[in-house]
Amino acid sequence: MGFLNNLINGISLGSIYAVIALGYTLVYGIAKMLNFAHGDVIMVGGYVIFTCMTTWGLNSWLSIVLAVIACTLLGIVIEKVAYKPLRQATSLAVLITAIGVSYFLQNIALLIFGEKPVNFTSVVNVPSIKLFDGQIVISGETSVAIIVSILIVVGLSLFINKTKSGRAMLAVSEDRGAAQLMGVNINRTISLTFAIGSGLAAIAGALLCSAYPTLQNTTGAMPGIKAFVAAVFGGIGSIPGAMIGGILIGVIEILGRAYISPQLADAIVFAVLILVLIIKPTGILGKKISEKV
Amino acid sequence: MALLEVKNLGISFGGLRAVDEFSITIEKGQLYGLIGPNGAGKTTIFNMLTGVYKPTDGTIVLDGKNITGKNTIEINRAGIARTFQNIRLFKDMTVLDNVKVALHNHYKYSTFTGVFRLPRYFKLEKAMDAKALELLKVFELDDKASLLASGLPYGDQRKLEIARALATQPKLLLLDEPAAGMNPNETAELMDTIRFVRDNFDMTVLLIEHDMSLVSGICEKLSVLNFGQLLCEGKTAEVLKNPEVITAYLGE
Amino acid sequence: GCGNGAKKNSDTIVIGCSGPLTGDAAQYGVAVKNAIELAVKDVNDAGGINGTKLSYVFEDDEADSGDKAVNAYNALKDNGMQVMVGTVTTASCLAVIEKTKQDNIFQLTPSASAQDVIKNDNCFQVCFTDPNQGKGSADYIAENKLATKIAVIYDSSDAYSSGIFNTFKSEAEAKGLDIVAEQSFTKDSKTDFSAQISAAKNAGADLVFLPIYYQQASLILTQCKSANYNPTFFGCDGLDGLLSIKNFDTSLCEGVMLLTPFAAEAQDQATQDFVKKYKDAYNGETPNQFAADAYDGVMVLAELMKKEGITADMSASDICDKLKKAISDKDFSYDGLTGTGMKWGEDGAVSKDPKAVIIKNGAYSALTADDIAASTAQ
Amino acid sequence: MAMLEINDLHVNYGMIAALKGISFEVNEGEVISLIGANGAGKTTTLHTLTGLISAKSGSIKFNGVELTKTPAHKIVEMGIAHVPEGRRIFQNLTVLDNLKLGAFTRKDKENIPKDIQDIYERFPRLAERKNQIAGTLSGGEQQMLAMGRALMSRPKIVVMDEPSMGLSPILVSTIFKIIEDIRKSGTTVLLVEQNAKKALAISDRAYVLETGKIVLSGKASDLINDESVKKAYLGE
Amino acid sequence: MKKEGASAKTKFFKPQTRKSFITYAMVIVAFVVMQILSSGGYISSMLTGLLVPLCVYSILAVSLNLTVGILGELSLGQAGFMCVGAYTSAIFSIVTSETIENVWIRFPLAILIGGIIAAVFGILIGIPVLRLKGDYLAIVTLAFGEIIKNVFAALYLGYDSKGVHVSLKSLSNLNLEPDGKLILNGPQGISGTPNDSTFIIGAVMLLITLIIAYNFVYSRTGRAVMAIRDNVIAAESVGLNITKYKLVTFALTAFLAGCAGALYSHNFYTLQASKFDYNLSILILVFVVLGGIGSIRGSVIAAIVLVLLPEMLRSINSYRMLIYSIVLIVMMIITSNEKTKTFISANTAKFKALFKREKVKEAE
Ligand SMILES: Nc1ncnc2c1ncn2[C@@H]1O[C@H](COP(=O)(O)OP(=O)(O)OP(=O)(O)O)[C@@H](O)[C@H]1O
Ligand SMILES: Nc1ncnc2c1ncn2[C@@H]1O[C@H](COP(=O)(O)OP(=O)(O)OP(=O)(O)O)[C@@H](O)[C@H]1O
Ligand SMILES: CC(C)C[C@H](N)C(=O)O
Ligand SMILES: [Mg+2]
Ligand SMILES: [Mg+2]
Repeated sequence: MGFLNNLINGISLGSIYAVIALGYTLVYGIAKMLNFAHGDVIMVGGYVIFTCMTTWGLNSWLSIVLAVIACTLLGIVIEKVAYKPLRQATSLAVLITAIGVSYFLQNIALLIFGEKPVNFTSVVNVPSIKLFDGQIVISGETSVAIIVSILIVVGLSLFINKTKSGRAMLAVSEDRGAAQLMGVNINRTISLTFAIGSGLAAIAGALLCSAYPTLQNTTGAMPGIKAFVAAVFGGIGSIPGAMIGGILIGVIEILGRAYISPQLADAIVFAVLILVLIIKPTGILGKKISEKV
Repeated sequence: MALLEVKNLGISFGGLRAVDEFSITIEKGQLYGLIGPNGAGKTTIFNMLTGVYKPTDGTIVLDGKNITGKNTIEINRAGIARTFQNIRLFKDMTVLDNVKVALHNHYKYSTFTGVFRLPRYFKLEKAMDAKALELLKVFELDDKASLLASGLPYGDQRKLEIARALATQPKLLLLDEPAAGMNPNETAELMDTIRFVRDNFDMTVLLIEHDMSLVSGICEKLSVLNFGQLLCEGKTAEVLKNPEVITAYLGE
Repeated sequence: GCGNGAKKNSDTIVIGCSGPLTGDAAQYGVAVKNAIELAVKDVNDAGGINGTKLSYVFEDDEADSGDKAVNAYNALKDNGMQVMVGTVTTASCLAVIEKTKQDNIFQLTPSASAQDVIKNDNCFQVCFTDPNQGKGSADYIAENKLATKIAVIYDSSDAYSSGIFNTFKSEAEAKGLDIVAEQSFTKDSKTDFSAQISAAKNAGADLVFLPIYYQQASLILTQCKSANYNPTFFGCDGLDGLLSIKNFDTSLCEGVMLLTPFAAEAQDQATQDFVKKYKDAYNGETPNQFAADAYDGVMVLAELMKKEGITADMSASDICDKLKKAISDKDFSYDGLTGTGMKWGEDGAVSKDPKAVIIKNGAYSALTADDIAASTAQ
Repeated sequence: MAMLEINDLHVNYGMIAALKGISFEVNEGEVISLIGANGAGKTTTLHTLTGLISAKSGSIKFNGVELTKTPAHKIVEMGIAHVPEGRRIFQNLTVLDNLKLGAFTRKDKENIPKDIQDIYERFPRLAERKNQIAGTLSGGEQQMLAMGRALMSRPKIVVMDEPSMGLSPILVSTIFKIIEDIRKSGTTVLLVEQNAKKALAISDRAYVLETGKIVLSGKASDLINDESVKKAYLGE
Repeated sequence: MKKEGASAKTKFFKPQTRKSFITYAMVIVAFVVMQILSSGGYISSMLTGLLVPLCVYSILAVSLNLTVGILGELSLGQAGFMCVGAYTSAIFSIVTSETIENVWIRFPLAILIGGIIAAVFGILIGIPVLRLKGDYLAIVTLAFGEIIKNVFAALYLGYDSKGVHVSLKSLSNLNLEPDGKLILNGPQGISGTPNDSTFIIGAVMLLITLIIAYNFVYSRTGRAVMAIRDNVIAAESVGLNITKYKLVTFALTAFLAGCAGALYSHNFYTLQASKFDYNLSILILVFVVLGGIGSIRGSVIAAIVLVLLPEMLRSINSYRMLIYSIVLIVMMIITSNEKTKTFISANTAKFKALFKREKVKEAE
């Protein structure tokens, strides 16, 4: 029973990581950049929802929609201002710029919303599921997070494989120059990628802050890193991989904490990550890209 | 004794039998051509000879030494060097350094010697510079020694790749389409260079080429590959008259 | 001591403090900064130090334990600091205590609570020392027989939290308390407590000791509720602030007990005045215990300075020599927000009484025997 | 009016001038060759034409529209397809996906499958390998794919950068036949080739490029007999 | 063209030698200037306090540049190696502070020990990890750094008459006798490290690091490493042992980072492992990238500018980090955008040409 409980706790933490990792992996896969600011867009999404619900008293659906819109716009603006001038630059240069953007978002949020953490009202009003006379509880947030992450996986996969914009994304991720020669609008496609990625970040923000109802300007940083780990774990660029990676990281973290050592739980997660990558250097679902000589 | 003896070499990719039962014998000092339609498996053979791919069947013997299944580094040390169909230079390094890298295993000093610049460092670096410049001169690249490799025109890049391969002091040189992207004049020059290398460096050369002027101009013997299998082999002039070769490869 | 070529504002006595204004721990730094500002204003309004005005400088140290803390300290010195009311966190404090010692600057930290912070003779604390809190908590639980099986959830990456835990543990063992679950978390994973909670629950703990800050505590309370687990919660001063979390369902805090010198909801006049002033000045924010500690710190200093006749043109070192003696003077005591009759020994630690309080009907109230009976009956 | 008019085009790579003011024109239905030694600037010309690099000065007019200010993806929509040097196929996608991406700008979805069949007929090898990951194709196969992919957009003009590079003699002939087919079907061709003899044989007119400048131009049939061209580019 | 090549050969220094000597000279001049200023009391306490950390960050940036710029692999574990060096050297100094009283013996030993143990860690992590590429390697190095940080933060270590005690759980699990000496106190870290670091030692270490880095790059090994960066398959084809050279670079980077860690830890009395988190690794990466990947001098300059910047911005307190982030983004865009890059290089070329002409005139 205890084990089952821990497993469920792991899955619920993991499903949140999964939603964040999905946005991460999308942007990485297509724009070929590690968007270190992704976690901070999540934080912005959280604050938008908080402001809508708590300060303005809007209902949760409307708040989420507004947050998605706000983050989508934010994603587009960030891309235009900070990343677009660096199209020709090395991916490292873009990575550092993303770090700059991350600092920027954190500090602007500090100025606007203050340094004090606020308590977040859950946007989820799905009842929790109680099993075995309440010995095992699956919270509403968990069920929603799992369902949402599955929906996103399916939705994104369909979008990329079935729509024209999706195919443009594939082409851009392969070879930008060649994609241009096919008539793909690179800037528009990358913008769209950021828009979707940031929209997903808003949803991730809603779920993260509902499950762990506290919000401050650094809220997104650590989950962002963990989700990055999850995305790599699952095979970066792979959409189902991000989901699987997220859930596994969550489960390992919780089981490590419960059965080995709470102090070293993070170390255990990272150690498992290293082990997995040594055995499978491109992550669980990452495809091995062999270079023809 | 032959320099290279390959027997029944074979490899598959998934369901595709890319090379099957391929044998070839090359004598020391020969200029040998490997031709065949696109996708016949020529580059794949080079990849097996150099350890990039591990053959599933067959044996490769170089100068009496069995090198089947060895890795690229061991094979290079055993004496095979190559160029690549899609040029692979050290782009962000100078032309000179591209060659000096290849001298690596012949001018040895330790990292410690290098970092603390012991006398041996200066002695060997000087010798390497001289040797590298000498090689570059053969390819008329010596006055471009301090340019970045990526800035060279295509034809020069091909030449630099050959110079780099030679710098590893091989017994057998494999050239994968050395004339691709060159115009007839440049090709003619290249033919002279290859002959020069063979004569002055005691080199044995196996090359893949689609440019018939080069093939008929310098190759003494040819093997023709089709669908991974040997179609025929023999003296150049004879092979090029073979009707099977004409239908499969040459056309007209 | 290196060149003190800093600009020295000769007509005020300059108090310096450093703490985190950015980063994860910014809330603590900002609270202390606000309180210092308030206190300096109050002192000056009441006539300053025998007519000389106080002023303060505050630098961001990001709660760093290395160069950033030292940079902040040096910036304070360059800005003419004569006395230090800082730093805010233990991490930064440990990085600068040897510097203040070398420079002979009097240091009174409002909130850095580790024992090592006060090991030098020029360093004093307003807050409790962590080990004291740990010991105090264990004693209180044992004496009042609050529980038989205890679980602890603490932050193993935090000096404050693990400091309390370490002494709590040894004292609990000495007092025969049974710690059935020792659970920790770290700075990097401080939102999900499901594993710790289920360990405590499975071990059958009827009291969970939380030597941590309120922010994590609020999450633990929420998560315990959704895990159907209702033990007694017992904490230290870090838990103060629970009731003032914006938008937090405070009914979850009902019955939480804590040992703290300050509670913003306490009904005494001094606290009420302070809380009101603070709220007015800072957008209705409720001050936490560190703000109160800092306010007390400045007030204590002002009191001592008046007594010693400190003036603006004195060197930091001279001031230090005077204040050091004055504060540990047996006859000196101070009644403040965080305690009455506060006294300091030469070791630098404060002696004041913690109040045991319980959250009832959304407010703090003194813990009574009835409350204890009620909670153990559960 | 010519279909494509290039006027005094200058292009720089950083500090290096690759094109130093070239002008030429291509009329509808023509096959035009650009020949020149390594590094003469042929590839640079084509890249500028299709917007992959931007010009320093000068103009490129396609049916009267200025291309130097048009983004690359718009240029494709206007009917220019590019078979790039080094092929630039999508390495990790299948042959079929590559062909489909070739038709990216097309609005007439219903005709795409038929066109794919046409390409397969022209290059039977691609039909055999349609589900293979393109990066593992042999060099020649990749070249076929690059040409097929370009034709999928039903362009008005195809610019080809050394399409015969690395192909077997039989395929080289095929490629040149295909180029003739393409022109017969009404598509204009701008061809860059090292194989000058073959290129001139099927071209209407040609331009000779040397270190970023056009040094010679005229009817292909004249150039093929020009002594200096013979000496420099035909190896005779 | 030919002429120039010939005259280059007759020059006394190779261009790379000149480049490195200019850098050494810059460091020495900076050191002397700071020394003179500080002995005259002209610089603020803040700047004085920053001198050693500036050396530390410069060393870290230069050493990371070997992995990122020369080997071409993204490593986010620099803080981990620094942590190992900082802790082990500090432990050594604390334990031996009574037996080896001479600082000039003890401190260099401590630095070496810190560096060597960090290098051992570098090799340990390097062996399994070098199969990985790009971002996978980056995440693994990040993970490694976090593991180190977490383990050190959980580590209690002390010794008494019964020997050495270690615990990963809590102070009381250590079972230290009352007379024992506690060295590592979990999250509270290490305290009582002798303050042996001085600006002179820092500057000398920086100089040595620069010499090592430059000489490494322009040696047989450095060339091999760069070849691996540019094209692994071709590097194998000319017989380079990929694993060996990757490991050598990794170990050297770790060694220097460990030495920097030692310099760092001996600049403070106390140190906590939480300092060495991924943010620090990222910060150092920022120095490397902003200074120009592969440019050793650039790393030093970027490290100095970016460490000083937030300190200079102190007067605007709450906007400090905001401005810092904006400056970072803008600097990145300016230094990496194609257009601005061409613009800058065109103008510096003009400037240099101008300068040269004047020199020629002078000579005449
Ligand atoms: N790594 C691989 N995976 C799958 N198939 C491969 C791989 N490498 C080569 N092939 C296939 O093996 C066959 C032979 O390829 P190879 O590159 O040897 O041809 P080639 O004779 O060099 O042709 P070309 O003259 O066009 O370069 C081709 O059909 C190619 O698609
Ligand atoms: N990306 C680049 N950076 C710098 N210089 C370049 C770049 N690309 C080309 N060049 C230079 O510009 C000039 C023209 O090159 P271009 O590729 O257009 O020649 P080309 O005529 O196509 O030659 P080839 O027959 O070798 O393909 C050459 O001197 C070349 O070195
Ligand atoms: C302000 C608080 C977070 C400080 C804490 N008591 C410490 O010692 O670090
Ligand atoms: Mg081939
Ligand atoms: Mg070209």
